[in-house]
Amino acid sequence: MTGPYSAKVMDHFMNPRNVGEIPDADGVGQVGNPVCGDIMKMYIKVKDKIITDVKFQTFGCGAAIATSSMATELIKGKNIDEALALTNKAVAEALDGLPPVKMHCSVLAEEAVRAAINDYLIKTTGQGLPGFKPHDESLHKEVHGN
Amino acid sequence: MTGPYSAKVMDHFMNPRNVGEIPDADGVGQVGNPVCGDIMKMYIKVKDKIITDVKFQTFGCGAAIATSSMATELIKGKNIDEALALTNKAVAEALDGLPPVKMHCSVLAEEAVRAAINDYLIKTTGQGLPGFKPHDESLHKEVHGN
Amino acid sequence: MPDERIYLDYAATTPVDGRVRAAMGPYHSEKFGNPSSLHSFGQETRAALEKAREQVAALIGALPGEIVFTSGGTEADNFALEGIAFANENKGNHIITSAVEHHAVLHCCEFLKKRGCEITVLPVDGSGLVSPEAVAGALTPRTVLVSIMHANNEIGTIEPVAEIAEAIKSRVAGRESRVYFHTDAVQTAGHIPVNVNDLGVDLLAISAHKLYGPKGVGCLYVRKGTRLAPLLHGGAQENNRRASTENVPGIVGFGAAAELARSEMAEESKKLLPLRDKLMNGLLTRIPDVRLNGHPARRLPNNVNVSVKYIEGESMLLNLDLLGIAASSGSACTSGSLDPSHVLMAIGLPHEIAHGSLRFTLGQQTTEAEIDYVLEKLPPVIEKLRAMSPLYPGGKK
Amino acid sequence: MPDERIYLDYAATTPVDGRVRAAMGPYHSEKFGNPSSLHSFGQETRAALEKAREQVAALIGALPGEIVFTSGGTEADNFALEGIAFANENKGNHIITSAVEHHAVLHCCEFLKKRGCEITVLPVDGSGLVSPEAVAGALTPRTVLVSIMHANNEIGTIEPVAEIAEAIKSRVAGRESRVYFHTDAVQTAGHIPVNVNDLGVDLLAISAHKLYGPKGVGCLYVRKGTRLAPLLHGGAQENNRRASTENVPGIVGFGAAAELARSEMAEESKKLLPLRDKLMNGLLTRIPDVRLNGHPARRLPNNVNVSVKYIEGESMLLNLDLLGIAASSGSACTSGSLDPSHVLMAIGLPHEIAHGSLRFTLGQQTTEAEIDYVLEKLPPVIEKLRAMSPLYPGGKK
Ligand SMILES: Cc1ncc(COP(=O)(O)O)c(C=O)c1O
Ligand SMILES: Cc1ncc(COP(=O)(O)O)c(C=O)c1O
Repeated sequence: MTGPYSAKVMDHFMNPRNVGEIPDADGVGQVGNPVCGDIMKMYIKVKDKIITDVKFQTFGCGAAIATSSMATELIKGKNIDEALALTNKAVAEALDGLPPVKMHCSVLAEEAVRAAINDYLIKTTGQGLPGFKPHDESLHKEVHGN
Repeated sequence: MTGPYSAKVMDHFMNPRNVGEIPDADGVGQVGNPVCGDIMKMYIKVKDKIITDVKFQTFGCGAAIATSSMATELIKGKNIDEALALTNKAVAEALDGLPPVKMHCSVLAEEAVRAAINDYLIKTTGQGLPGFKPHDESLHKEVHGN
Repeated sequence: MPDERIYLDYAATTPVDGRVRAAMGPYHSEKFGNPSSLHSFGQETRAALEKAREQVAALIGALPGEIVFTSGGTEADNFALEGIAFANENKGNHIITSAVEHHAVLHCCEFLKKRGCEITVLPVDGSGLVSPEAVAGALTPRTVLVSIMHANNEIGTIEPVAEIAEAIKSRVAGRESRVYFHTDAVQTAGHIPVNVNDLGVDLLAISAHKLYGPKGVGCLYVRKGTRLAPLLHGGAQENNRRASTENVPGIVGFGAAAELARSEMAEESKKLLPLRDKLMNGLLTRIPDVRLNGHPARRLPNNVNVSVKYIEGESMLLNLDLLGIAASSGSACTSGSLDPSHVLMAIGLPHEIAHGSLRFTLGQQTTEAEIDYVLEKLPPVIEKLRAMSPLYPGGKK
Repeated sequence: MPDERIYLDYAATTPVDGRVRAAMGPYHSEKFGNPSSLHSFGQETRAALEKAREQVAALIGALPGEIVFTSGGTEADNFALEGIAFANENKGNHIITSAVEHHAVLHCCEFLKKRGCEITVLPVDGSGLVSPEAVAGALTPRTVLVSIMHANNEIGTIEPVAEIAEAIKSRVAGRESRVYFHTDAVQTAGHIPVNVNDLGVDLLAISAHKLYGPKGVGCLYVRKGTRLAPLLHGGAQENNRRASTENVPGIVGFGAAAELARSEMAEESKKLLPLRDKLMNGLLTRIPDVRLNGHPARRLPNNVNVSVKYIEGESMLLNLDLLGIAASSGSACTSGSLDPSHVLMAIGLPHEIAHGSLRFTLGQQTTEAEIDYVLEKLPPVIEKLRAMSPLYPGGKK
C-alpha cells in the first residue's frame, strides 16, 4: 500500500533524483511558500544553452518531492528552450498521474524550472524570460483557489 | 413476545370477558369515534343500584379491547356509585399498566362506564349524571392533543 | 404455529443477506482504517468504499461519482430536499410533492415551510397515483424541486415517475433556472428496475436495509451538475458533500446488496408475483368486506394491502403475531401516532376503514406454504374480532 | 518492518472490539426486525435498542431517555447546534464556540451564520485552552448556545468544560431564557471519565467508532427539558427526535462498547500514559527542532502531537507507512484541503511549523515494542527529509 500515489510517484519520492545544492549554480529559482506547504528550490548549471546539471531542494509533500525529482530528470541534458517547453502536465504524466488535489505540485515544479532559467538568463543576458513573474502569492491563489 | 403489552393486557385482549350485547339493557353507552380508531359500547343491567350484568363491544386496538374487558370486570356486581368511582388509572393498573400512548384507551373505558350509567339514570330518573358530557370531539381533542 | 415465525413485513426492513454479511465481515475489526487516512489502513478502506460506490451506481445506471452515501433513506430524502432548497434560494423557494410521500419527505417539507419555503402537496387518486399533469400544472417560476416517490411503501402503488419527469421537462422548457426532480426509491431499488436516466430524475434516495443490506446506510444519487448544499457539515468526506467518518462496513454491505439485487431481482419478482397474487386474491375472495388498497396493476411485486371492514388493524396484528405471522398496519394504533396512515387517508378511505388496514410484504424467504398458512389463519381472527365490534352489522341482532 | 503493521492513529478510528462484534452478530440477519414494528421481530430489536441506550447512558451518567442515537459524531454535533438554533429562534440567535472545535462544529456554525445566526469563535491560548472567562465575557442576551469541545482531536488538549459551565451559569444567573451548553466528547467518551452532571453540559456528542464500537453510529446526549428541534425529519423514531429506521446492530455495538469502556477505561489509561510519555519524551529528546503541540499536562492519555521543523507532514507519514507505521498529520497535504490544520493555526504555529506536524494516538493494541520501533525508525526519516529541505539550516553550506 502506498497511499494515494502511483508506483512511479512513490519511487521518485522515496528515491528522489538530483537532490541537493549546486554551490556554483548558473541559475537558482525558488517557488512556493510556507503557507501552502510547498517550497521548491532548483539549481542549474548551463553550458552552451544545455542544462548540464540540475539539483533541487524541496519542502513539501510526497507529490512535491516526486514532481521536483521528475522535473530535474526531464530537463537534465536538454537545452534551455526544451526545458522551457516542459509543462506541468508532462511532469504529472511522466509520474503516471497525480491525484487531482496534488496537481498544483506539478505546477510548482514547472514554475521552479522556469524560475531557475529566468535567473540564469538575467545573470547572463541581463534580461529574464519575457513576462516571467517570480512565484508569489498570485500563483498561490491561482492554484489554490484562494 | 407479545408486543408492547403486559401479559394481563394480552390475556384480556385474547380472552376478553363479557363480550357481547345485552338486548334488554337498562343502560347503553357508546364512546369514541372512528377518527381515533376506538369505539366502545357498553351495556349494563341494573337491579337495586347493583350492576348485575355488563357486556361490551369494542372496535379498536389491543388496549381498547383489554381496557373494555377489564372495566366490565371491575364494575360487575358493584353498585352504581362504586362504578362511577372507577378511574382510568384503576383500569390501567388492574392491567399491570399500559404503554403511555395507550392510556387514552383507559380513559375511553372509564367514559364508556359513565355513559352507560348516565343512560340508565336518564331512563330511570329522567336526569343524567351532573355535568356528564357524552363522549365527543372534545374528548378526542383532550386525549389526543388535537 | 409452524416451526418458524413467518415474516411478511419486508417493506419495513429485510434481514441482511448472508453473502452481504460475509462481505462486511472484515471491515469491522481487521480492515478498520478511516478512509480519510493516508496510511495503508485508510487506503484499504477507501478502496472498499469506492468499490461499493460502483456497485450501487451500477444498480441504478448512475456514475459512481453521483452516489453520496448517507445514514439511510430518511437522511437521503432530507438531504435532497434541504440540499436543493438551501442551495437554490436565489432561484426560488417552491417545492412540489404528493400527499402519499413518506414522512421523511413530508415532515422535511414542513420544516422547510417554517423556514420560508412554499410547499404544494398534490393529491392522489383512489389508487394512490399522482397525476403528471397535476405536477406540471403546479409548477411556478419559483419552483426549484419536485419530489414524488417511485413506489409507495404502504399501498405499493408505483408512481409514473418517468411521465412526471417528461411533464416537468416540457413545461419548463426554455426556462433559465432548473427544476430538480427527486424520487424516493427506497421501496423500489433492488426490487424493480430503477434507472436514473430512464426515470429522468436528478436525485434519488435508497436505503440499504430494504434490499437485504444493513440498517443505517443508504445513499442519495445526485446527478452531475446538481446544485446541492450539504446536510451534514464537517469534514471533507464524500467529496465534500456529506461529512462524517464513513460507515465502511455498512457501505460495503450496501454495495454487496446492490450487486446481488442487480442480478437476482428479476428472479425474485418472478417468484413473488404469483405468491402476492395468491395472497391478495385469497384475502379478497375468502373474507367478506375486504378491499384492496393501492393500484391493482401498477403495484410492487411484493405488496398486499387490504382494509378489513369493522375492525382495527392493531388487534389483527397482535393476533397474527401470536400465530407467528409478522405483518403491518396503517392504523394509528400501531404507530404510537394518533391518526391513521396519511397514505390511506390520501386515497380517500374513511377513518374506520383506514384503521382496519393490513399490509403483507413478501420477500426472499417467503414460501407458498406461508401464504397458505396466512390464508388459513387470518379469517377466524377476523371473525372473532368482528364479533366483538359494535360496527359489525353481522353482529347486530 | 515488524510482522504486523503498527497502528498509531486511534484518534482517527478504532477497530471494533471482538466482544462488541460478537454482541452485534445476531442483529444483522437473525434479529433483524424494525424496532418500530409491533410484531415479535420488532419487539426483540426494540428491547436491544433500549438496552444499548442504558449502556450508553451509564457511561456518561445520563438517563437512558436523554440519549438520542445518531449516525455518528458529526450528526450529533450538527444536531446539537442546528437543533438548539432552530428551536430557540424566539430567544436569540447567538452561538459561542472556539477556534479549535472539530469541523463538525465549525462548519455547521458557518451554515448557521448564513441562516441568520451570529457566531463568536473564541481564540485559544498556545496550548489550545479556551478561557472560561472569555466564554462568560462573550455571552450576550441573545446567546442561546455555547459549544466547546471536551478534548481536542488533534493536539489532545482537555478543555476546562466544567469551569466553563460554571462561568456561564454565574454570568447568566437570573436570566430568563437559557443558554444551553454543548460539548463534543467524541475524543473523550470511553477514554477519560465523562459525566454530564460533573461537566454541567446540556448536550454532549459521542461517536462509537472512537471507542472500539462500529462506524456510522453515535449519540447526542440531550438533558431533560432541552428545547431541541430534530435534524432528521420523518418517522417517529427516537421519541420523535431523530427519524429513520434505527441502525440496530450499530447501536447494539455502541452499547456494548460503552459498557466495556466503562469498566476498562481506567486500566487502559494506566497502560497508555507511560507509553505516551515515552513516545513524547523520546521524540523531543532524540530529535532536534521538535516541539510538542497541545497542553503538556491537560492532555488525553493517548495523544502525542509534535511539529518537526523544516519538513512537511505528509512526507513523513508516507515514509512511516512504508515502514509499517500508521500515524496522522495536521498538514494540509494529507487531507486534500489546502490549509494546514485550523487547530495548529489557532495555537499560533507559523504555517511551515503547522505543516510539519505528526500525530500519534495510542490504543488497545499499542505495545512498548511498537513505541520503541517508532523511536528507532522516525529519526532517520526526518534526517533524510531535512537533507532535502531548502528550509533546513543544517543543510545550508
Ligand atoms: C418510501 C420510504 N422512504 C423513506 C424511508 C426511510 O428510510 P430509513 O428508515 O432507512 O431512513 C422508508 C422506510 O422507512 C420508506 O419506505
Ligand atoms: C472531536 C471530534 N468531533 C467530531 C468528530 C466527527 O465524528 P464522526 O466522524 O463519527 O462523524 C470527530 C472525528 O472524526 C472528532 O474527533
